[in-house]
Amino acid sequence: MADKGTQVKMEEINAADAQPVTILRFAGDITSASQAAVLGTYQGLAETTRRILIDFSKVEYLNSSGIALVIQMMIAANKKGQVIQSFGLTPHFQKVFTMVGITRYSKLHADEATALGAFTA
Amino acid sequence: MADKGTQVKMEEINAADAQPVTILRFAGDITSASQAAVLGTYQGLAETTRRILIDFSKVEYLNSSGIALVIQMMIAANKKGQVIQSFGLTPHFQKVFTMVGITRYSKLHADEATALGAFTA
Amino acid sequence: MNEVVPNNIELKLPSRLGFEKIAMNTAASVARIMGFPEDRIEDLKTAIAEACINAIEHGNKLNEALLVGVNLNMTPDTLEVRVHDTGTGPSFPVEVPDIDKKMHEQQQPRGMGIFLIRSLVDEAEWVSTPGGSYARLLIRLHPEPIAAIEERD
Amino acid sequence: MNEVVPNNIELKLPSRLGFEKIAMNTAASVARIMGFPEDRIEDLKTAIAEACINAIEHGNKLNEALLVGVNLNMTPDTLEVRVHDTGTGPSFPVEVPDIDKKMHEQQQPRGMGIFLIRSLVDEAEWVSTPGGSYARLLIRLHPEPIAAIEERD
Ligand SMILES: Nc1ncnc2c1ncn2[C@@H]1O[C@H](COP(=O)(O)OP(=O)(O)O)[C@@H](O)[C@H]1O
Ligand SMILES: Nc1ncnc2c1ncn2[C@@H]1O[C@H](COP(=O)(O)OP(=O)(O)O)[C@@H](O)[C@H]1O
Repeated sequence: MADKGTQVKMEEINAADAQPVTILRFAGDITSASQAAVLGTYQGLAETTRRILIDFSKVEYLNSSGIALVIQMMIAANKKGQVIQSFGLTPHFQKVFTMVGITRYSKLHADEATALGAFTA
Repeated sequence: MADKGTQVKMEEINAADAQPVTILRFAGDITSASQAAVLGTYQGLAETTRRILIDFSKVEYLNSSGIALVIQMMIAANKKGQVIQSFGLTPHFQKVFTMVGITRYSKLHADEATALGAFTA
Repeated sequence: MNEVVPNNIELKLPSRLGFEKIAMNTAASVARIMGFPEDRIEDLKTAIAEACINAIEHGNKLNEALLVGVNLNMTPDTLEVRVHDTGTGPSFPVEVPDIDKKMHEQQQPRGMGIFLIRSLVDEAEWVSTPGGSYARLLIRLHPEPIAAIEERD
Repeated sequence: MNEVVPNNIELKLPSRLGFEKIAMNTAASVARIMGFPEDRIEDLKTAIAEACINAIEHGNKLNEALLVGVNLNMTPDTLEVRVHDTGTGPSFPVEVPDIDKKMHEQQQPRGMGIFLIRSLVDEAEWVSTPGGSYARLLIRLHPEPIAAIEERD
């Protein structure tokens, strides 16, 4: 009886200034069951990682426990001086992230290009 | 407590051979509550109507009572020598229409252009 | 963990046409959690909608004060759905829909629900009980592959 | 037609994390039939999911043999949802989430469910009863327009 769970794909690209950006593309659900997919994936990133782009566009269901994992990732990134940009949240979850205050620490962008551009702005 | 119900839009266009085609674009649900939208709309068509194109692409929910209304429209059209082509059914409802045998009396096309072309083929 | 009904989901609806969509979407959600492919979920949705419509219309005779009960029972390999009403159930045999007869007005245009249910699920049966009747539908997560069936020929 | 519960829909789920999605989709289906706009349905979905997660996790302590009951009551203007568990309910006040505290690890990252429920629905309350506890959420089909509220200032 297996739910699709959380899927995550990692990609490395370069921003306009030729500096690398690590993209984490999430799909499926982000819930309390997503610890490994969110924090495990984050912890597996190279120590040299400075820029992280989160793609939420394929996420179907997100709850407060999932948002807590995103916050934990943001805390860890903050400590290492990494910058996180994200995009692809539905208008509803943009609203929820704003209610919770996440937007004060990481901007939500309309699309991938804008989010990527924000690293070099 | 109002459901969106059945919506229907009527359009008149000309096929490649310059003969008129009446398009009925359904949206929402087609159920036992759709009698007026399906049969009423059909009965309101001009007596001169020879070709009817049914657009199912915006239909969200279709049940056996709704399919029965489509069959009633086909019976009436058959009597008047009118030709019906249709398109826009999801793969699931293409299967259902095929199970029920409707496809033996009215072809289901992949898209509007193909369905329109079938009048002059 | 516990053998007592932990895989049973229950839904109760007043007998109002249109409410079959609620049962349909509840069941779709359960089937999605179980990992059924989307085309199979579509089959299940139509089958459950038709069973609910029959329960509302024929079983409970559109009396909104009578409830339709939908039971969803999950096993690792199957989803079994029971749609309960307070009536006596269909009397078999029911006429099989015949599109030629329908088009020639030798058969009423309706009468496709039971046929569709039977065509769309892996098992279907109708059971009358002292307190009412129910349709039992079952879909399998791993249906016997066609090759295995062909080999038996 | 009949005054007795014809507008009440009931759903019962085993207490398993993930099953809140079933309640969420059942409620969304009801709200859609009632004519709620899609953004309001999204609000309701998140609120109900959070209430169910709390009922599963805190109320029924993840014991799958205990059921979560979801009652959906429709009136012409409102949808009222009660999410029942067998626990004693939250003890108020609950800490309001503060992102600055969370980011500085002065508050645990979790603890946003009740805050989100309150923010997303028109009314929310938590009630303890002898047999358990429930969260009661209400959304209005025609909420008082902002202009009307501003006029009162
Ligand atoms: N739950 C039920 N209770 C009583 N009779 C039923 C029930 N379901 C089906 N029937 C009977 O079986 C017949 C065939 O049902 P169905 O194939 O669904 O077509 P339709 O509902 O369009 O008539 C119905 O007309 C009805 O007489
Ligand atoms: N149904 C419930 N039964 C018992 N306690 C609850 C219930 N719902 C919430 N609580 C309590 O309220 C606290 C805050 O809940 P919430 O804001 O949803 O955040 P979280 O569940 O992430 O802790 C929970 O930690 C729990 O102690």
